[in-house]
Amino acid sequence: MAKICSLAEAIGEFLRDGDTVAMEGFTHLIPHAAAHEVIRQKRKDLTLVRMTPDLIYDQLIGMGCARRLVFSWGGNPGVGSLHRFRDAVEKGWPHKLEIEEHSHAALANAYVAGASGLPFAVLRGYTGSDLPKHNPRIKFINCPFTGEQLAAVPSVRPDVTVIHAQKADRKGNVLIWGIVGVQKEAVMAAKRAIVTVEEIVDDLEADANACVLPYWVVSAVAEVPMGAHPSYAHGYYERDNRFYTAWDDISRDRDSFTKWMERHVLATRDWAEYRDVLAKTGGKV
Amino acid sequence: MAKICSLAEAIGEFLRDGDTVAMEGFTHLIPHAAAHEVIRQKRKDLTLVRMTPDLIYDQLIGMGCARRLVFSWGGNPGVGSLHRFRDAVEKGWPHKLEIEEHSHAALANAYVAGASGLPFAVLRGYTGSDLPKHNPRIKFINCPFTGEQLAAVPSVRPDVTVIHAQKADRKGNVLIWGIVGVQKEAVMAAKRAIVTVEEIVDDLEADANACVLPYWVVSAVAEVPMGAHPSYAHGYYERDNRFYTAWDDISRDRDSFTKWMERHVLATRDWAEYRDVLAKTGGKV
Amino acid sequence: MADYTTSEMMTVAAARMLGNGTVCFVGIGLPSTAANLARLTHAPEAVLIYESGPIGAKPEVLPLSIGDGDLAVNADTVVSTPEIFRYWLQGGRIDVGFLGGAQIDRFANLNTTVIGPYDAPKVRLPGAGGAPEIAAMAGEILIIMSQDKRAFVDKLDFITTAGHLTGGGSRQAAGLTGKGPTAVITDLCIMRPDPETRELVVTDLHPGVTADQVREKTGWDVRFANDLRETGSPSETELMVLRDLLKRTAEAHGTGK
Amino acid sequence: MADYTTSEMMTVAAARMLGNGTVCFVGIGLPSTAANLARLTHAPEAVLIYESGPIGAKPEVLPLSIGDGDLAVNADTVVSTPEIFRYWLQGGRIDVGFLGGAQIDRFANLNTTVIGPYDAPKVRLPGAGGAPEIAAMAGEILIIMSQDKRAFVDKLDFITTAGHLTGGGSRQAAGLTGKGPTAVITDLCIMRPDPETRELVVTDLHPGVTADQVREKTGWDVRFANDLRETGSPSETELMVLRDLLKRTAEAHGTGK
Repeated sequence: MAKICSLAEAIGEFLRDGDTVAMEGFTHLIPHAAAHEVIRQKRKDLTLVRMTPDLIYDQLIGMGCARRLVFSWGGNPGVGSLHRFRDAVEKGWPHKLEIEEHSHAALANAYVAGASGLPFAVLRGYTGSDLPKHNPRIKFINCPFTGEQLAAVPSVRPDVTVIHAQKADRKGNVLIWGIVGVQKEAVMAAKRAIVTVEEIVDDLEADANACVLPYWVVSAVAEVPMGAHPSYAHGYYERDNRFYTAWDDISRDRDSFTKWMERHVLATRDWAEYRDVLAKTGGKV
Repeated sequence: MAKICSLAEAIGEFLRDGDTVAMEGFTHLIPHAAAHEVIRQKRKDLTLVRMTPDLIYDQLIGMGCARRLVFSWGGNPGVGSLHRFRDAVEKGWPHKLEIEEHSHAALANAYVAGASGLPFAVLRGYTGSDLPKHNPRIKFINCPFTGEQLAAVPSVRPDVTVIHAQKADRKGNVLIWGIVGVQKEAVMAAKRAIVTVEEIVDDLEADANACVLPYWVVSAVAEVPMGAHPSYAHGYYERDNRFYTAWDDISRDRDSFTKWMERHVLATRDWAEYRDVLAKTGGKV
Repeated sequence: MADYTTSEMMTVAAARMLGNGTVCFVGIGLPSTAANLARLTHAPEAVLIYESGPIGAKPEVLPLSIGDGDLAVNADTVVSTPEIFRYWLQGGRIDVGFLGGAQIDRFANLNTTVIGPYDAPKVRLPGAGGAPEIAAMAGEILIIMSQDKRAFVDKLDFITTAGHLTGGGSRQAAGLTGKGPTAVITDLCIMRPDPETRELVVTDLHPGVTADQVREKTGWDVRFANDLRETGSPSETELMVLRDLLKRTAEAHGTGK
Repeated sequence: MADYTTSEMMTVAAARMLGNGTVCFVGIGLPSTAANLARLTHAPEAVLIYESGPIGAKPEVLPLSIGDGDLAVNADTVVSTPEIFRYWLQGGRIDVGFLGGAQIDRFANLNTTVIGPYDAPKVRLPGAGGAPEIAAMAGEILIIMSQDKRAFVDKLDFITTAGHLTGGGSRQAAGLTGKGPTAVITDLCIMRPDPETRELVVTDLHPGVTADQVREKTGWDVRFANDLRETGSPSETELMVLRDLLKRTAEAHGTGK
């Protein structure tokens, strides 16, 4: 049931205005190319879910694609703030952004609950934290056997989950390895799943117990080499730490951010052309 | 923290009278050698937990080691009844056996909850079944967000979990592969863990995302080649289907069962000697 | 036309119910035989999932137990047993659950727990295994069982696994989401639930089987469809593939026959 | 004796707190530097766990982010992020949680969420990440933070992560099981909670640091232990290993310095 197609087709067919969208990848395998395509296709009113909304969501938020953000840690890892995220939350630019804020443990459990077809997740969490005061979607329940109090959060059930993986085979079976994060849960929790991969191969050569997503839980697979950049793909290329640092400057200012996005994303046809432009500009606006 | 020692030492030190014990392995890697050692050391009043209490628990129950059984399917797979289990439940021989009966889904979730440090598990389960009428440890709760009714069962938290695995390294890191069943959860849910392995090696040569249990969650590792027989160890030996069939005859009758256990288990020093005797008797009483 | 046994007819009829590309949660024994026959004949893309962990299992021979190594060798992936029940079954990824059972009633409820009272059983059966949640969560359920008065009973001593409960809208009212049992395939016939009452009705008789034979082997006053059909007899290919599979299996397991 | 910076002193002092064989849940940044310094000096058997999934990580260079590939390469195993939080942290397998923070109060509660009101923030900080549950579930917590009046504040605008809450028995009363913060290591001193009140008390001053300097950099009227000690200055080995690690890291990440 996995459709092997271009990234533009995959986003065009499976990711719609108003959708709840999870793009996952924990430092590793962040689906940056797919996010660019969402921006190019001018999707709007999205509810974006992600444990660590770093550069990928900073771009989507700054370009006005998001109405709502569900998250647990929003920063530029190892560098500092996400300026577009902060501008949206602090000043409402380019428009107001609703937020639903969790801890990592809660959001990871919410994905697990979604993948498990459950309406909510139970965890030992949030005790003593002010987060439940500001998030009505954190409640407390009691164990029916011991009476202990535990936290409950609604499960995450995206309309579409987008991930990047190392490989798919020609049927659309997907292999992820190394730091696998919460990607399997995000895919299993979603109605539809779009996967970009470094390469499509004849045989995954996967270990018996490797993290494999069978083709019939994947809606579309698109081959997009370097599609996680500036994130990394274990076995293919390393994290581009310089880009993360450079993003701090690019994104600090509304104007320079907008110009950068126009030049690099809106004015390019696809990820390959973006990569060419990026090589020419050296990431400068 | 894993102690590398003989199986007799491991059972002697870490598995005590009255313990709640989980011996897991789903067809694959069933820790038969360890169960024999428990019988040899005459442990009693055990609460035995296992999704599929097949031959391994038939032997423990028939030898009077168990006071209570928590389970979800008790049969001789592909053959028929477990005669010692049935005799205990139907006729109270060798003594009365309390049972706590679940479905596979519930017991698997109960292990997950135990591994996760939670007092109970939530699942969509048991609807329309008579099991909740006879098991007070099945309750129903409502989702605090949607109001949906869901089943709840107490988590499984064994005093000691016993498993068999393919390999350990000299520090006691354990690798399981192939059908991994519920073993990781059973170990993580337990206070102590005893692992028998086919071999102890210098390097596990495990894949990044393989099912590895680090040495510091394992109490003891004992090298016991063929230690899963008549179950199998993927990559080492196949399931001895003939033995499962033969067990039907051996175990049908109290006398023949007792004689068989005396000759093969009580009268042997260890698993190696048992294997010698078994080869001589051909499994006959 | 080839000679065949009633058991072969049952397996073939059950196999035919499995569509190509279907994701099927397979119980051990007869369901596993039928599902693999389907995979080896008209449904090469059927995805077989076993509760022990294999997804997309393609066993060379039939497993004797639910966790045989052969299930893992050619599978697309092997996950943990909790993951099978959580992400795959409860997560709503299963089209068809393929079950057997010890006893069944007219609403396709199953008993695999006890004959007699629960606390003083006459016969203690193996128990639930995966069946209650498979029957609840899979898109639909196929049941394969040899027909016999002691198996097809008027009243179950114990409902292990809910089928259509007391019929009508009772299954839905209880909160069960999947369609429940859509067919029961036996060595004599195929029964399907009446669209209204959800009582099992014989819709197909296997070749040469009479309605009286079915009545004799059914513990309730079984009803027959107005447009009662005859099951197509096994094709030579179906028989050849099935016999081959069973022969390979017996050889591999050393279980003779 | 070697020259060293206050930042080096802080890292070395924090590293020394980590016992050999300890299972440590490591936050990114300063905690990760200190934990790896410990592993490369006195605690070779320390087990480092990162929330992205690596268990027993042995990075050659420091990760810039919590999921760097180098964390996976030499790890004993790499599991999913949900598994880290469920089986390993919540399952009670962590001895020590090693955290940083943006703001801390006298009871070692942490704020990493907002400065100003939550709904109209003056400064929006990154948020909780793993901290609330790490601080709740790990056996004990070590906090490493550069000391500054804007960071060590009298009252937090927001409690992201509970330390000792309002002191005394309030942490236990809230149902938090782990010991909570047992030490805060800064570039000036080490603070530890008073056994009764649970208020942070300066127990160790780093060499050359005065009590007044600490007071100036603390937003509350900070108390000092009666038996105030001096932190042992970094050994040559500690400094050499730390500098080497930071140099390797800068080279590998191409982040200069």
